Amino acid sequence: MTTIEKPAYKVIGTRPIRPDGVEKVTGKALYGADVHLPDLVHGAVLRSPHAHARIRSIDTSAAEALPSVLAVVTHADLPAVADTVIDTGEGVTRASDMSLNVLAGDKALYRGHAVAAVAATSAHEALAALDAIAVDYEPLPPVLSVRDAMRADAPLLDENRRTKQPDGALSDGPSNVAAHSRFEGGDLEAAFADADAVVEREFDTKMVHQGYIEPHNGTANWNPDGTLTVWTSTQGAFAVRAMLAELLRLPVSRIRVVPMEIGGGFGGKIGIYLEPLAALLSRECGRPVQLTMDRTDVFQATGPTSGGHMKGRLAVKDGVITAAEVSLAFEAGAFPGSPVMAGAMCMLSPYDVANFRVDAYDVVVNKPKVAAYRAPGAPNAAFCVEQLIDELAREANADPLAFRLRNSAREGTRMITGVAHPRIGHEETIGAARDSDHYQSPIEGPNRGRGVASGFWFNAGMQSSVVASVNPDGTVNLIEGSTDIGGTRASLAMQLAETLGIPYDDVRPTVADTDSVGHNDVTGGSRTAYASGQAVYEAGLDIQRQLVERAARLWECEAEDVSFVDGELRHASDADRRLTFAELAGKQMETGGPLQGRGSVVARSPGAAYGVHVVDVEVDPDTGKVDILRYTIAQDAGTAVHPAYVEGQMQGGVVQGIGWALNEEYYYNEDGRMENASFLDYRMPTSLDLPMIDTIIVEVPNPGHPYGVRGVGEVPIVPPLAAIANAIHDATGHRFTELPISPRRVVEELHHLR
Amino acid sequence: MPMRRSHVQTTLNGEEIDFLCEPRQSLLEVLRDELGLTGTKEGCNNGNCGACSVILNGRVTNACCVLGVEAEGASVVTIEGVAEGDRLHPLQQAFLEEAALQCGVCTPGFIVAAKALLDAEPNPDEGRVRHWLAGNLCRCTGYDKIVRAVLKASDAQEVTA
Amino acid sequence: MKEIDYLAPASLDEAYAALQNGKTSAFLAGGTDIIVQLREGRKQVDQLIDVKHIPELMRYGWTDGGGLAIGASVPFAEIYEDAEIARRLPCLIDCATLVGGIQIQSRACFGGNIGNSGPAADTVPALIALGATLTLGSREGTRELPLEAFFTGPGQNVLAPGELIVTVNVPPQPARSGAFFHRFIPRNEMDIAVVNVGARLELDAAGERIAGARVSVGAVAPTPLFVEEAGAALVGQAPGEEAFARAADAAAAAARPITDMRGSIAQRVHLTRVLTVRALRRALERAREA
Amino acid sequence: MATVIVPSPLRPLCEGAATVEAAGATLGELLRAVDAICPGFWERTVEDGRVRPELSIALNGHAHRYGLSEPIAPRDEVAIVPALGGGR
Repeated sequence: MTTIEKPAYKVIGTRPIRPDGVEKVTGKALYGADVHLPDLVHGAVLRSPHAHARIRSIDTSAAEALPSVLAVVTHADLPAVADTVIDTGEGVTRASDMSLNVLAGDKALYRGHAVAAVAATSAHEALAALDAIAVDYEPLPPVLSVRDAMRADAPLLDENRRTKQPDGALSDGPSNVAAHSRFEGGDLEAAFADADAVVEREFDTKMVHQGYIEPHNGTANWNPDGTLTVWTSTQGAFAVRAMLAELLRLPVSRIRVVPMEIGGGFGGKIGIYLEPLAALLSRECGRPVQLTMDRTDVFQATGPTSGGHMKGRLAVKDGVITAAEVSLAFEAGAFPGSPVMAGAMCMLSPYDVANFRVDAYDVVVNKPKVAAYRAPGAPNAAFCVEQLIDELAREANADPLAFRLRNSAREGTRMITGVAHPRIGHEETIGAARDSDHYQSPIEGPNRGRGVASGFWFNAGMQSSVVASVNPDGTVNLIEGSTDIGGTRASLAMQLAETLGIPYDDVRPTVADTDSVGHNDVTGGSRTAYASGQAVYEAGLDIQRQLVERAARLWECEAEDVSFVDGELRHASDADRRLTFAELAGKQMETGGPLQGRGSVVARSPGAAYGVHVVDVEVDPDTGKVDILRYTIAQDAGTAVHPAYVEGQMQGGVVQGIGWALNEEYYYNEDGRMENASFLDYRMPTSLDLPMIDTIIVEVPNPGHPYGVRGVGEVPIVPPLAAIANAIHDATGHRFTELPISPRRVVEELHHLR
Repeated sequence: MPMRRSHVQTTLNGEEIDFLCEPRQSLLEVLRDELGLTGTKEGCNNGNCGACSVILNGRVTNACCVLGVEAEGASVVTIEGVAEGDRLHPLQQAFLEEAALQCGVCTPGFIVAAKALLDAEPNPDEGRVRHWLAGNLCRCTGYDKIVRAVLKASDAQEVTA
Repeated sequence: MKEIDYLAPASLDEAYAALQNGKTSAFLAGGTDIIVQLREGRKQVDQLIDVKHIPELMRYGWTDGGGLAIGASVPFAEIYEDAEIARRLPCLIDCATLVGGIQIQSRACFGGNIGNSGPAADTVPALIALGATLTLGSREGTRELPLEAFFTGPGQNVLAPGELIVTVNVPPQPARSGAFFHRFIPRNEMDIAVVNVGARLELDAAGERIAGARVSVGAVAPTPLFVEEAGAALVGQAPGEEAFARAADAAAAAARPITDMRGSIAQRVHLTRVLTVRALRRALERAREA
Repeated sequence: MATVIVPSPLRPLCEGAATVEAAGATLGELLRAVDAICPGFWERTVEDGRVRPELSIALNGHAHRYGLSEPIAPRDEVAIVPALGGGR
């Protein structure tokens, strides 16, 4: 562990058992699909078999006539929405697009697009009833890649869509390009003209899915008085509430969203799919309705992340990266909103590059509308830039880590947005990777190679609020509103225990529903341990202040004479006057009543995250199989609150990246049907495909957080695609520019079979 | 409307029970929807993720690929039957200590599958653990800590045995 | 899933009767294919006949001549946990340990893998290489046929209405022979074969020439292939890379694969060569150890 | 005077300048002051009394959806950057 100026913490940095652990290892924890309510009925969703079709009519009368059917809804049952944008925390979405995505309007825009929903007496009967709904489709030619979508003669998803151009103006003609943005700085042409070497390549990536194991679900009960309760597995109960209020035109206060345990999200469980349908069905049949997706639905009808096309040209002069010209075009899916801007803003952020031009195109295609996926946009963009940097290092005869260190961004370096970096840890992280046993050990043997890559992610701050109640026995109940996907109950309880100077076990955290705690933005953007942690810290300070006042009252002294140290109230001059936290907690009634701390923050300084990865691979040139022999990740965590869960985030992100690099892809036929929409053929890594993933936690504290915490969840997925491609190049001498680098691609390219 | 339902007698987590189910209902549906045992999870419903792992007549299998009616006369162990009263199984304890779960939805399947392994082979090595658990997908952890937890539990079993 | 009847006959006669009760039927053994096919609407039948209560289908044993008769529904796990089978027929273990993961192997069986008749079925090239036959039973009696003669197309076979697979018969293996099953998948487990190859080599008494050879390739045609040309290319040759390459060419020539999400035509033809050579190498090692 | 970093698409409004010096006690006043130097700047950055949803303000390096009433100190650096997520 690399540690810089780290204070001596008592709780932070330890590895206690998570509060929700026992329920999760015994099967008692309740996830969204585990909700059972009195009188609950089940539903099913009819989905478009076409990737692109005009919907001429939908006849639900036969289905409604079935004795088992209780309710049927289509887009016509949704109210007209206002032309507003909804900020879900990880991006903003136009309400009208969201409404058209949850139930198709006059067009089905991707295979799997919801067209109607049914509630029936059983899940089997609901599925059977879908056959009785007659939809008259006029199939249209689908557009399935950014390259096709950007052609002048491409079929249009929306005849009224114009391109928003860099100067803010709209294009004259309609287009599938929703937006074109540009970043420019320095003198690009002069830098290229003056370069020692220039490398230039094009790259292609495929749509991939977050692959959480729990399918989406939604259970809703709509009461006749217009109050709605929704139980769902979501990264953000408040975001779900805001979206439902907008889509259903209900006052926010009438909607209660109960966040159930969530079986993985990675960005894909921020948007809503089933919840509004369950609500409408419940309104119609007067009973609670549960909808769940099957795995095929999850692949075809939720939000994966973009594939795309990228072009990059980089220049080096005297070992310094002097110029970068990069163009990114990402698939947004059926509605605008790819993560192309995030990719554009991240990919050069590990470096100091004076001259640049970056173009970003947001392109609609007949595929599901993309959602966030762990550092959205950054892995794809790094796949392009970090491979070009590998080539530049070779051109400069430099060690790839030394080359990155030489060109590294540091505090004050300006990003392509013109914003200067605050204190960041890229240099320290490179150093940790370089000094690792892994990097210091030679790689030997035929067909083996080593690759490295860096990754950057902004991390998010946003809003969090918590309430902490002190009990008479000195224990504390912490009410928070951040979905716990990977141990944040523990990391928040630890920060409160640290602030109050009490044992971790004395803090009991609960994730509350939207009626029971103040607003919390989504668990996303790597923000929870950081931002909700800051709210917890504020709540702890609030309690501290009240304890000091109460002690002063008891001791009949001024508050200034009382200090709170190591969980104890102490009098400044009288050493005999001491009260432990628990002692004073036991005197609440006589010192002013129930003691509650409140923390409510807009966290503004998340502190960027950097990761540097080293990977060794072995390539079987005859079968094209790539085996990961060894993998080491070094990452700046600021301060690792619960190191085991920090390591877990690092390992999990790496392995998702390994899957993305080697096998995962949406495999479409020419009609726009995803042919591998199952865990059988959408090949996520299994335990047998991997070695242990070695982690090095670097700690360059974030000055914007009281304990120096930086978000850790997302950046680990950024470097693997490029690091593995660089390793495969090292092993084979061949540069793979298209993902996935599957056995098929490897044998076809190495043996010139295409 | 109730379909034709079959009467099934089975031993579930050591207890003799009976239930009614439609022939088309999987054992997974029966456990979750008829018997209220929701610890067994659905991840894919086609035998490719292991989230619904149960031990059926001593062998670990996917409850989504078994019909409820097939449980007649069988013995079924689910995640709810792994701990003994308030004493966690060494695997459960190891999963907690090693932080081998993040979202936790695959965890019941992993613990049930790993229990079947340790019941059959008390001292597996890392390779064997990875091979045995290849039918269980986890998307959060990268498997590192899961494999460590299973190895730790196997050591712990040895100590207590 | 549509409504369905479930029957669990306790004898072959009961099963034959159930097959002729006028309803469309499918067999339920391991359930790892059929339940999913019914659920996903890829197949529809009136009734499922659970064949796991029929004694003949649930036992296995060595025949007097040293062959192995395996009841169609014996789960793979029971087969590969048998040390005697592992010693005498390691090629069977090669394939039985590769079908799906542990959960699948607890229930899935040879009869199901064969009866499902997928072009990429993992047990089939291994069994063809071993010279296996099937015993099919019906009310009219039983018949036996070579495994390679069973398949007629993807998901299709010669099973007549009213007929079921009773046993899979692995004949006594020739002296000085060895067999190996090799599969290529993108991951290390859980995938359907891109290509799979079963190969058996039999050496002459001196151990210098190949006296007999059988090569079978899966996932490269509508049915698993028994490539007799590959065997013919080996017989009489000195075992080694030169002969193996010729066999691999013959196997590749017989392949007529498609491009799909699991692999491309070019990749599959290429892999047919690679896997045939690798399978033959390992078969040779086993033949030499035999 | 605060420094405003002008994103490349808005530089044509500012005669190509990458930075503009202007004074304002709040973010709103500052953007008005820039608008006086670079006509059209306000309309391109503000909508319905808020920073446009596709934009974010980085105040001294920290990007956030600041309100127009956010206090600005004389030596602050204010950059106009795209909002993360990129959705519209």
